[in-house]
Amino acid sequence: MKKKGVGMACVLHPSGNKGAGDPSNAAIQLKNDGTLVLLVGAVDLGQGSTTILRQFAADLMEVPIEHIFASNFGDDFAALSAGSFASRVTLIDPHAVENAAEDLKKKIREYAADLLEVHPDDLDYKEGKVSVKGAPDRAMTLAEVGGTAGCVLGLGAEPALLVGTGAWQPAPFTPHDPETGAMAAVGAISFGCCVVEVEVDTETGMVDVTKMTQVWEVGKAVNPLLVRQQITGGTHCGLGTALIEDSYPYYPDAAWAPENLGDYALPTFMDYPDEFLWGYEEVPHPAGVKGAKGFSEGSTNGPPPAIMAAIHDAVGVWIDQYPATPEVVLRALAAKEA
Amino acid sequence: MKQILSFTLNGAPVDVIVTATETLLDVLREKLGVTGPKRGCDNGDCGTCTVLLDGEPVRSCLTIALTVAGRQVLTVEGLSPDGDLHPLQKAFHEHGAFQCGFCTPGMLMSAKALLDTNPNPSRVEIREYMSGNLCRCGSYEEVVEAIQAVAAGEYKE
Amino acid sequence: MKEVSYFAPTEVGEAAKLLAEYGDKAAILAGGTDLVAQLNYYEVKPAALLYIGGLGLDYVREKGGKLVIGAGTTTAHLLASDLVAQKFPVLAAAAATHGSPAVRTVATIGGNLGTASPAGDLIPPLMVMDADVILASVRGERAVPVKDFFTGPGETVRAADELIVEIQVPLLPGKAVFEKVGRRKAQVCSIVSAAVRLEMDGGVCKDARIVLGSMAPTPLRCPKAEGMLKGKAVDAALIAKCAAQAVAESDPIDDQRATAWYRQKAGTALVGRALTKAAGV
Amino acid sequence: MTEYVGMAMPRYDGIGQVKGQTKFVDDFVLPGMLYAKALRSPVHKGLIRSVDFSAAKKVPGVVGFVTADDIPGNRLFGACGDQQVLAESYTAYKGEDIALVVAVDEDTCMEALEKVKLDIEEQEPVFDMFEAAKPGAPLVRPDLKSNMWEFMPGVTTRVIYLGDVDKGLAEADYIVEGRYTTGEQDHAAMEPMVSVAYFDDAERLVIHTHSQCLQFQLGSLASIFDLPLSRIRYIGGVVGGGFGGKNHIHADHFAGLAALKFRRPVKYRLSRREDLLYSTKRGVFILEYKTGVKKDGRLTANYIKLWHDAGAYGGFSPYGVEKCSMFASGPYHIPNMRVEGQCVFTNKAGSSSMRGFTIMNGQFPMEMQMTKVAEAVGIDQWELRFINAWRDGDMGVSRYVVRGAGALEAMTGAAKLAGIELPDHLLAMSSRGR
Repeated sequence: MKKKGVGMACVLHPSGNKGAGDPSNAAIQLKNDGTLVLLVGAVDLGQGSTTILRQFAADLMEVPIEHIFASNFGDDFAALSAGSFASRVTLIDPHAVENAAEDLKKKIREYAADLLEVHPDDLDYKEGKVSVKGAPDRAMTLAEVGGTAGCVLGLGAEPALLVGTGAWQPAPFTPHDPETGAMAAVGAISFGCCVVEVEVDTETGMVDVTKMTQVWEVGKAVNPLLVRQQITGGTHCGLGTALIEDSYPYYPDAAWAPENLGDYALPTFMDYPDEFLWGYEEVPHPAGVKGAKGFSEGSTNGPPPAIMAAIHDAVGVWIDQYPATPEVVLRALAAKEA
Repeated sequence: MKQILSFTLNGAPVDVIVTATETLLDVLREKLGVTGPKRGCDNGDCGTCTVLLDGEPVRSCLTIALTVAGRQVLTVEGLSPDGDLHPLQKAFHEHGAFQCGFCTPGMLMSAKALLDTNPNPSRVEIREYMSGNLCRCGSYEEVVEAIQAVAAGEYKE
Repeated sequence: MKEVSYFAPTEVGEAAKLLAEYGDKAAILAGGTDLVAQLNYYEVKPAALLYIGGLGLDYVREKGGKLVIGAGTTTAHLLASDLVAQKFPVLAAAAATHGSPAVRTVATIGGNLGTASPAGDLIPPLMVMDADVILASVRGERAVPVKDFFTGPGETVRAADELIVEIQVPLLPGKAVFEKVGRRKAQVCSIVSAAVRLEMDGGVCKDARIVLGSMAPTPLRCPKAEGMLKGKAVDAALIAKCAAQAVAESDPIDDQRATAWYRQKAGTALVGRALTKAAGV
Repeated sequence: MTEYVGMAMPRYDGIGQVKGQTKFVDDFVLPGMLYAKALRSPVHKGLIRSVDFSAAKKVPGVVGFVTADDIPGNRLFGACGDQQVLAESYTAYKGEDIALVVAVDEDTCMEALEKVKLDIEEQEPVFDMFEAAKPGAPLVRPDLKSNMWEFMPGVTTRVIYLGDVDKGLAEADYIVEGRYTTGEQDHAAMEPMVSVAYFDDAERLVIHTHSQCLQFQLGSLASIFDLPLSRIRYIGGVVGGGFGGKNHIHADHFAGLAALKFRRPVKYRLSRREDLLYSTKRGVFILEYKTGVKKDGRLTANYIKLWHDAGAYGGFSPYGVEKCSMFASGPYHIPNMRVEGQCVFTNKAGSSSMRGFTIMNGQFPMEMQMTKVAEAVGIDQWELRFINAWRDGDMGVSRYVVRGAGALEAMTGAAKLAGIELPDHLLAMSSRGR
């Protein structure tokens, strides 16, 4: 017999290392033609960190995004950054990009000030141009600044390497207080709510997730397409965790550990909820650039408790462990009957 | 025992020296430098190595190379020979139908095989057909949407 | 692995000669979905690969009241075949759960038999129809009932010089049903599977077959359970008893997919469901 | 000016991905490249008596072997600095790396591996963390004094508290108790672990990596290779899925060591089977909860005891116990909380960071508790969560002050999307204050 149930869960996810102390770095170089290269240390694992950091850089440098090439290829420079883990990049790296942009703009003003024969403080930077305050005609474009600094425009100009660098961390590392365990430094916390509908086959224990809704409060949705990907991705992982995946089926014993992706079964297209709804809310976070705080791992956290609550609603048993494999569900049902 | 294997790869004839136990995936990746098809499991479970053999999807990791003698193999590299993107490639990109992209070359080939045989698949038909291609980043929703968009004619060659 | 020979004969006779020469030192390669994975993981070390994809064994025909299926017929071919859909729909039902599309394009019915996994998806439907496996060798051909073909996991009565060339399926009357449960909903190896066929006359069962997959070292016929049905009016109570009996005839193990306890529980449910559908009660 | 932050746009590097042109680490095939495979412990716990390579050496195509004696620098690595790069005298989990065989291709490596004569004395392993925690239990590794991680010298329980949990439980009208187990999962990124290493024209060691955290791993690798940081070009940035699994070094150290020894390009990769069986995984937590609540639904106390199975080496597990503890009471204001966490070694592959790292292990039981609490009190579960959800200025167990709270907003949004009507008095609530 198939029985239906509904469940929900409200969960959190912190961004950044506990105790902080995890810096990120960025650099922006002005090329001779006025285009920009953004170097970041955040590794793009597919989450799209390079894409969003380029979006930040375009806004901060006030240039069309096509003028920015971005790289996370590591090598010598980028390896300075802590990396991509702990959902930290969207909270931390934009600050590094912001500092790098401010540094580059300062250097551009200083370099252009000599050429325009004014004090750097008398120059405005706006929309990819430096201009003298009150005299907008006395201006240089990024292409003119870059070309001059690279000695490809104008004869006899002083050469310069115009690279802005930036670094940032949420707070210096603080250890736990040995007595209370206190550790006040936390980067930011995001929040999610997951609502699930299931059908439980009471004779085989199979659980079918017929509908899932996940909404995350993300501070600022820097790129809604990628926000969606993080929610659908966490749903995949959370659903597998809740119902299917188990590296030690006879835990704590190590016997029968699955050794291929047929037995360590990941959810397939067919296991994904028949109906999936997603959404985000924005409460700008004071610690983030434009309120952004990251959340991406968090979407994994909601499905397991929401699914178990739905199973309970459907068949009246609590599955206090995951994964709720068909066997686990059937054993719980058998225990209830006994 | 080494033999010369001749087949058609992405429209062009290829001759390559192979052993009996080398798979099509081994030959493509290690000998011909065609690294679009990925090595994800060597066991037929993950689908990242999916290519089309005479138009049908196969696991190149489970295909003994010598068995493709005289046949047509299409990999992701052959989807857009002129540099223009295939409609599926465009749709996958714009719909965000991947994150890390490791499953994408196989996913695209399965999607092509699906639309070649069933130009207007339903949502459930897409999910059934694509169920042999795993994506750990969890882009299934986006893949379904991208395939639907191509089927609906939203992307032209 | 470098010294392995490769043969791609185009006639059964040629293949049989090679098998006579190499015996169990040759690995027979059809779709490769099991063999090549084993080669990739260095689990088998044959002296030769004998590729039988060129033997013309990919066919489905009706002949003399039987459905005759070439051993090289792919699962995808079975699924696309109108003959299978009309005459042997339970095979199509099982085929639809077999692997994934890119596996079904190459995996063959002969390979599913030869691999001899207790979880082989296509086997229970063949067994409920009393199908025969046709083996060919230089010594001639012989037919072996599928129910007698398996001797253990990965083991069959096929002699080292024999090749599975054909499956002959008597088109027995009645309704057959296939059920399967795995850890997920697609591309999954069965934890338990069951196929049944019931020939009904009114509400009375004239003939019955019950076969369990993944419940014993080989796919398993359950004769005592079948006997409970024959000549009886089939109702829910009898189905429940019969399902329990079928499982009592099995000998499941604990493994990475589930425990024997679960297999018994779910197996009982699957047999019950299949019988209910087949009996139309 | 166009504002790009907030705009939906496809991935910047997506065209290469859909064309199959993106170069993942395993896509690098270099002229003259050698391959390495690991000799692994066949037992869950063992003492290595001897390793004899003489027969393996004769296999045509074998170039040589790498053992711990070939390591120029640190022989230990990992976040806790306790993991053997290559086992010397003991192994602590099945599959632990003992040596590398290096050859012209992987087939040859595998043939040679079968001919290595490993004499290893199998010892009694311990898998159950409660057994491992008992005094007198067999030690997971010979270098341990006990199987319990010490957060500080002599301290095997990490205690974090706020308020007075006993008082809070005494004030409660209902106390809901539960015990939960969060199972073990694999990252199962579609790209298995792999690395390619070689020396460039300037004699710098180049490593193509799928690392998630170049900085940490570069430091660790430099200490293993005994090379200055500037002598290593660590090229990453294209990763076929990480999910936390690639926060550990799984391949770069071996490709690098083999390249150092043989001065040729080397690829080292794990088969999917090796990856599933022997790489790090999300470790098990077992958690006991005691949650106190007033009749009106206000939470008064949460008392949590948790145990984490670290596997054979520390890795990120002690950190994970603390991180789990800090957030295991969910997004709720609870005046009295206490968490006691322990981290236990067992003879399994090491535990690891994985998507939702240790947070999901705490959110799961807490949300189960919340649903049970709602049932016990007889209050709607949405209402229970709305009443207790964090507002700005609330404090977590480790005394962080909540800013930018958004649990109410997430719940309101989800209810609306899911078609669940919430009463007006809940919708009127704000995360900005209570």
